[in-house]
Amino acid sequence: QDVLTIGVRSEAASMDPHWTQLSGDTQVQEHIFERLVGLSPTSQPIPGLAVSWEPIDETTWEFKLREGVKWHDGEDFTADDVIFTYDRLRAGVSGAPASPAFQLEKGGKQWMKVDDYTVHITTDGPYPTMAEDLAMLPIIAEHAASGAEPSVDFNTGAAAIGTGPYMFEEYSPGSQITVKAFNDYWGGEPHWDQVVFRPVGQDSAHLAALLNGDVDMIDYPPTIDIPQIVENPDFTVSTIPADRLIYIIPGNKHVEPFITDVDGAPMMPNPLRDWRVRKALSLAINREAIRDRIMGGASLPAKNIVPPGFFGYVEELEADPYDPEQAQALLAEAGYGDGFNITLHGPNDRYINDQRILEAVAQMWSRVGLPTEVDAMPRNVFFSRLIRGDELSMPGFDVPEFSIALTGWGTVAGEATYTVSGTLETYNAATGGGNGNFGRYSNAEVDARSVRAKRTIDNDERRAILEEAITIGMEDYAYIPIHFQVNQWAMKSNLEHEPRTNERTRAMDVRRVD
Amino acid sequence: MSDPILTVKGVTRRFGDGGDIVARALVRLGLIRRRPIVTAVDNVSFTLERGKALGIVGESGCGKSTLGRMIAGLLPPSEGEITLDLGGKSSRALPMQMVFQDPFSSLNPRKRVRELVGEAPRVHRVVAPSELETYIERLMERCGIDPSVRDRFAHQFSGGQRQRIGIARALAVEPEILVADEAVSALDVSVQAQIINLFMDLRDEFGLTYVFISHDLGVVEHIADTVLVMYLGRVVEMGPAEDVFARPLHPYTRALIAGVPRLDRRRVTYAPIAGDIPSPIDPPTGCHFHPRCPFARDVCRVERPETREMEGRTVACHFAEDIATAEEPPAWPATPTA
Amino acid sequence: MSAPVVLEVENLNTSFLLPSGEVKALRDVSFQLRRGEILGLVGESGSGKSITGLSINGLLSPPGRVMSGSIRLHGEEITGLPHAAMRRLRGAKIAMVFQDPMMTLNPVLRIGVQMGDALRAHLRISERECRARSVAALEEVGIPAPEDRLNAFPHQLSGGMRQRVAVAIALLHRPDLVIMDEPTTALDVTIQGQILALVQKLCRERGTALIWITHDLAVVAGLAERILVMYAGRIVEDGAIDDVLDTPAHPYTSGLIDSVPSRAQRGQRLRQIPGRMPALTDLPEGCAFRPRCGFATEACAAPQALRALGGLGGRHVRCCHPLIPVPS
Amino acid sequence: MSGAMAHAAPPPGVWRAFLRSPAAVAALAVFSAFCVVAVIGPWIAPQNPYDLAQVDIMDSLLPPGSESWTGMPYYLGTDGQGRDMLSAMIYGIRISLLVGLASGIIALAVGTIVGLVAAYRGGWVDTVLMRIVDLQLSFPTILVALILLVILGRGVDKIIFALVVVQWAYFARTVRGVALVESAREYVDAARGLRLGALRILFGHILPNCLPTMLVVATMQMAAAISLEATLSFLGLGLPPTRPSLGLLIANGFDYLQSGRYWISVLPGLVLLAIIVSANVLGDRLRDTLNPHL
Amino acid sequence: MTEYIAKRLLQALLVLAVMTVLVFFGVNVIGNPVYIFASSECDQPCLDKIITDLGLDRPIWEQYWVFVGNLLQGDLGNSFTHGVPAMSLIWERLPATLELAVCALVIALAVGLPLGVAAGLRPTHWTSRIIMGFSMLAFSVPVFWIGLIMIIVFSVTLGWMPAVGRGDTVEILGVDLSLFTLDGLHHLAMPAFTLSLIMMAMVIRLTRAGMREVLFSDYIRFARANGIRESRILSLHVMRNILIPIVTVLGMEFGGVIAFAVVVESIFSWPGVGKMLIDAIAVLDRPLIVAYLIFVVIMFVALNLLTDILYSVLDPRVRLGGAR
Ligand SMILES: Nc1ncnc2c1ncn2[C@@H]1O[C@H](COP(=O)(O)OP(=O)(O)OP(=O)(O)O)[C@@H](O)[C@H]1O
Ligand SMILES: Nc1ncnc2c1ncn2[C@@H]1O[C@H](COP(=O)(O)OP(=O)(O)OP(=O)(O)O)[C@@H](O)[C@H]1O
Ligand SMILES: [Mg+2]
Ligand SMILES: [Mg+2]
Ligand code: NI
Repeated sequence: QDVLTIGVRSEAASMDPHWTQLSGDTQVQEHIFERLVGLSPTSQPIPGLAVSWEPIDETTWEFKLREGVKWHDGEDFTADDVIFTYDRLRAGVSGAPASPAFQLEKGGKQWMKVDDYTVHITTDGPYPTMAEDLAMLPIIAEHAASGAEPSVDFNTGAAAIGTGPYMFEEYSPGSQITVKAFNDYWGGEPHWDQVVFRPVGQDSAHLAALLNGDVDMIDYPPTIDIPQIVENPDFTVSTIPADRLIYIIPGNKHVEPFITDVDGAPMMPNPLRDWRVRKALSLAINREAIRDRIMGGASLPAKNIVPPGFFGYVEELEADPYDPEQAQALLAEAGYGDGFNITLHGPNDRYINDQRILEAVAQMWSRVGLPTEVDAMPRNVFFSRLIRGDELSMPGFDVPEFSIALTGWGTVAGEATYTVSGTLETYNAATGGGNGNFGRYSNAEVDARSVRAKRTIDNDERRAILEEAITIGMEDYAYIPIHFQVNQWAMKSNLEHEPRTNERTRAMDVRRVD
Repeated sequence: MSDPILTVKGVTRRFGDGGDIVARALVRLGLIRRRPIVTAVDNVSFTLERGKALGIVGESGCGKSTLGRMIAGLLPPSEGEITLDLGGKSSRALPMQMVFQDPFSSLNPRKRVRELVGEAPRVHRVVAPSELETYIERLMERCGIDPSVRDRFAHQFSGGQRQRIGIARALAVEPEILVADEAVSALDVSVQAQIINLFMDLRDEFGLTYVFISHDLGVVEHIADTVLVMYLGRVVEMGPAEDVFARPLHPYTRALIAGVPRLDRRRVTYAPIAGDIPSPIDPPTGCHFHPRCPFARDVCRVERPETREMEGRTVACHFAEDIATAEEPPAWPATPTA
Repeated sequence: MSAPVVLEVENLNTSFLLPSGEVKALRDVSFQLRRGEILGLVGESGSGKSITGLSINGLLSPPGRVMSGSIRLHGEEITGLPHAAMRRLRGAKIAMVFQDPMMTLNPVLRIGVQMGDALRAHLRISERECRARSVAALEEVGIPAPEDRLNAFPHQLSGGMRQRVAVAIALLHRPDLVIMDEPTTALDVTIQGQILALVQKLCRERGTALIWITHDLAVVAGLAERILVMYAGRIVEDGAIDDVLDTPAHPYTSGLIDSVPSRAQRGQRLRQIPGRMPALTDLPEGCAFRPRCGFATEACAAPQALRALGGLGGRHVRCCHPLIPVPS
Repeated sequence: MSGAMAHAAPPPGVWRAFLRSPAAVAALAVFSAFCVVAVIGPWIAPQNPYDLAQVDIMDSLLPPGSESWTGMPYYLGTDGQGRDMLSAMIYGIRISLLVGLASGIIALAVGTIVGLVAAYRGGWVDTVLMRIVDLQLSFPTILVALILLVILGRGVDKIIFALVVVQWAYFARTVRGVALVESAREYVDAARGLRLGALRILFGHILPNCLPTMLVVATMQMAAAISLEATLSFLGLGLPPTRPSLGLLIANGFDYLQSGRYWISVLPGLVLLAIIVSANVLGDRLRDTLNPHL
Repeated sequence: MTEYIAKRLLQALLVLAVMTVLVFFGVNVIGNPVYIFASSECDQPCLDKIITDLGLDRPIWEQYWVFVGNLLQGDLGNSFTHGVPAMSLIWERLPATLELAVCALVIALAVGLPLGVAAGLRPTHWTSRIIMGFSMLAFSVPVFWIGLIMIIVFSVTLGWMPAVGRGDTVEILGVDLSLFTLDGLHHLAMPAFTLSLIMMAMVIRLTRAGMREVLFSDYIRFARANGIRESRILSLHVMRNILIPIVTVLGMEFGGVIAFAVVVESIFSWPGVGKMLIDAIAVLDRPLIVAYLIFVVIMFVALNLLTDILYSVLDPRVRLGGAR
């Protein structure tokens, strides 16, 4: 029996792949369920349950399904299962707090079975990111899941029948989740007979579990302890830049409550609306210091919105250098030579070392004459206030509460279209544009390009449009990027791991090297 | 010549009435039994004349303290009324005060003597604030405490001295009646004598009226003009102290007096009253005393003897006449031990 | 001529060694007790009555200690006996009953358990035998339905019954000497009578020697044959009951007797002893009663010896000017 | 009659009684030293750790005895943000003491009033108040802290409020227990017999006699408050990270322990320990001294 | 007795009602769980749809009434995160917590009682001072600190103990327990000890105080006067009396211990209800939080009742109902 025990930071809450999209859930589900389109380690689309796909006209994509794929209970996988999955999501998974059904709404997708191994998907207009979207939609078995109660029947295993390399074995909440090898997997026999996922919460305990052999591998090893692990011959670390950008969102309201002048009174106009001020803020941040002192070397200072290797990465955009003098000069030029007070908000349990980054940034801003306070809070509080915090907010007119806040954005699909649309486009509840634009940044030139990108199927053309949009937005300091996180895993040195940009920890990527 | 200051009429006190809503609902639903009701004091009436001392005696749990506390106004009676007739001198703030049994727990351990004695007169403005100090000093002196110790705490005194402080505290509000509940029981004989003397001096000086509660018959006999003997909440006999002690009419009184150890009774062969004191929760029927009474007959078991006047006192016994005339009391039924 | 001596106490000195100094609780206490004799030990609170009892029984808890003197039981020295030997004496030869019947029995153990423990402390007997003996003992002290009582907890018994149970436990092993420390003080008059009758009978029948500690002279008058008056850790007077009560020799004894309200002086002021017993830590030189004594003279400042007054059963007083003539 | 005077010694000075115990004197010395440090902290600390402009991330994680590039010595090293540990601890003592004392005192006051009223009034008042106490006690601290964090925001005053909300119930329960015993004593009857007002009896007579117990509970709860604040900070619900208390320093420093940077967590830990232990010794001793019977 | 229990239950119901209101509104104030669950690509209509799905768009009092209606039918709702009935999650994870708490209790008694007795027998001896000092420390040092130090010392440095998790379990009477496997015990040791410290401190203090009081009581003196052996006096006569306050206090504090288990469980990743609560709070899983709290209130009430009953068993003087 070859068993792999993985210590994970967040536990999977459900085995129903349409229940949430929390990465703690999906990474375990990925062992059991597959998608039509898979993702390479750098999140680029690769064949999954579909062997190929291509647009057959402006509004139709054709997907050819893989033949000879078996469900874990021995049944054959066909287009009926795909359509069943589509129908289930369309109808809505009742009670699911975050089902991926919205991926279907985008572009108004309609799925049709052509034959047992062909599926057509039509959209309202040209839809370029079809493959990326489908990489988010796990396919479930019609014979096992029809009539099943969402989540409940999956957690017992009754409906948790997939096509993936591992089969559901046991789910005991809080304690562990076990999957075992599915030897009829179309991709060949899995490396491990059994894989155990153990939630280990607190940082020190997390590392301790690896060091004393409770688990073979952990995700998110504490960055502070990385050098120590690397030095230890019994352990090794795998590393890859992540798709997650950590950045600071300046608010664009006319008056911001947490930006005050030296007397503590709100300022009119809001200095953050001046791009020179935003640039000064960026120049005042010492990204190398953050990388070396806080992230244990594991971060990628950036001015981009997607990491290198992703569709839409702009080679020319380089992280701002640390230049406090120029920052002060810019501030003086903008008329804020005397400085102003800032309260910087952010989460303290969401991103790697988030609170420490907040403190460091506050230090650096204070040093250029902008006294900065930090208010870090648990994510359950933070995100509600970030997204819809203001008391005056009502549906459709949500006003973020914070004046300037640190947050992160993961480009899960490996493609920048929705990152541009989500973070740079002007907020518009109706079209869904700018749904992550919590500073309410608005720039018509960016908007025009973003909208165009969303309907351009041709990859080269789209790439060019996206790069333009990104360059305009970033040179305007729509927000202040700090770095891309770097994903790290620590494991026993007899293991070899192929890391992934999208933070998922999968047994498929791990093998023994003896 | 009769000058009653205190009139107690048909006073009854019960403890543990029906309970709250929940309890009553449960009783009604038949889920629990009704709570036992203790009749601690049962239909007691008497009058007390100004300047006289009433002694209340009886065994533990017979309701002496309850009666005393009702007289002192610390406990409202369930039935009946207690009236004070203060004559012309009704200006006094608190005509009724109590001296407690335990000189240790009845003095707040965290207060100095000055506060213990002086707080009430200050609050009730018995004296002008400027005169308070001298007032306290005078009182302390009067009760036999050196005024120089007025800044000490109660624990720095002996039991007798504490009792004096308690008395000074009670006198500080110029009461007319002093209820002394076992006020000397906790004291040594020699100290007890000092306090008894103090009580008598104060009576002579201030014309105080006393309600003197004690289980020590010797003390009551010494100090009281009238005695009231209680048994399980009821008055069994009441009358002038001399008469009662000389010739008890009720068999219980008789047993009580006979059983008291006295200095002049040497090498007695004890032949005590039989049986234990019955429980007040479930008192015997008829005459409460009948299970222990050598004179008991059938009627005693069923019929409650009413109090009646006899030879200038009240007594509650069906056969008081027989007992009064019986020269030699019939032998007490031997205790199982004797 | 008289019964054999059970207990001899000679020059017993007991102290409490406190950080603030030595508290001499007993000083030169000497007396004898014969078989079947009832001795009344009286005195004010704090005069050392209980300490006398505890010293004899070896139950002084630290910092209390017997400093010197001898206690002999049937002529055998028992001061300084090792713990185990002393334990074997307690309950078997010397028994003790305490004041508060509410507190002498362990509130959380059944009567049967407590009696059984006391029995098996000195005997190896079966459970059944144990029960049988307990029942017998309870019957003896007049407890109705003793079988059931064994399963009762102390709080289910009345005060008088509890004290009777305590007496029964103390007498389980038919000890030669019983010390009763104010066993009736907390009881009602009629119940006190019951206990007195019981103790009286048992001592007579068995010839047990009894020390009855009390501050109530009247109780002693009715019960004891001899009386021993203590003041501030010293014996100030001892003698036959009639002699001492009728013609007290020590001014303190006399004052004590006068303090008891009596029929003769109804309604009059009592004769009281002024002041109070001095603290044991600052006793005056010589006679400790000196500051309160109406007869005190210079001579009282000298150390006082216990002087024999002659008379039946031997009578002693510790006073330099006793109220009755001293035979020379 | 004059012979009946008390022989009792004059009341021994509370101080003298107190000073008789060497442990108490040591505790007093330690505790007052910390109090002094807390008060004069801003003037003696080499750095103002709250002024972020003075803190340099480039100096982070230096061991004790290092120097900054400006030549300023870091006697006790620096933490993960480059804060001078000595200064951070001096300021941390300030906050921890303030939090412990303030929340302890306020919670004590609230709990005392509730407990006294419940005990003295009895009946339904008692029932209602005690059920509120039950409610409070079964409410998880973390949830209370979280809710309050959202409603009130962050800050020392807010955390004090949160701790008061969490802790008053303990005091109420204790005080009620003691007050029940006390109000059954005869001196309360005596006071009622003298027709003193309910408030006067409650606060003038019963309360002083509950003090010894309250004192002990208060010192323990003060310690508990400090450690609870640390726990809340550890869970990310406590004070703002740029104004660390001792507890927050300990909690933050923990992440560095496994890599051998002991000073960030252990040094404030020792200080916290010293404060708590000395406070407890003081409380115990004070109770003994205040007891008129000893 | 019946009256007493009826009253307690009635009051418990009231407490429960108030509690649910507080929690309902409190959790609502903290934030909206949807913002935590939703992926960043989920735009406004998508968010609104989820909010509607979960019924979070309705006024809070309306949500409350729906909740109460369901509650009266015995339905506490499904967990947002897990999608399964909240109560079943609690039942699933309760054994782990109870196991931990009970073991902590046993450790506290097993260590605390002897130490307390030792300290009570010789109150001025230096060993007693050390014991009392220890109890003071155990009381005041933050639990999380002790837990983490233990992990670093025993799991990492020495490597003796597993750092996290519960270890092997065996099913006994339908409940998974780790108490009966070696591996399970191995995992249980550190968290149970950490959790026991506060109780242990309490037991030491109570035992010592009890010893001081009981040792000088008349009934112990009487037992000695009857020649009963010292060992017997200590183990029966004294101990029975000391246990009374200990049992009462521990009984009342046991609920608090389970509450404190939150911290210990999250440090040692112990799969109990405490860890579940932390996780639930982190994502504002309201049905789960409310269910947990309802459960806690019921447990508190049950514990108090049990304590009272135990109290009346241990102390025959007490009759239920009259006690309060
Ligand atoms: N607050 C109360 N609640 C219930 N029952 C009470 C209360 N106070 C007194 N009783 C009961 O009333 C009866 C009379 O009590 P009381 O204290 O008056 O007796 P007593 O004659 O003073 O006895 P003692 O000599 O022991 O002081 C007793 O049976 C007692 O149990
Ligand atoms: N533990 C102790 N520490 C110090 N002194 C003590 C201690 N116990 C008793 N004493 C002293 O011993 C003296 C005698 O005490 P004892 O108990 O024998 O008095 P008593 O005559 O029995 O009084 P009471 O009638 O009150 O029972 C007391 O005055 C007291 O000062
Ligand atoms: Mg009474
Ligand atoms: Mg005594
Ligand atoms: Ni003389």
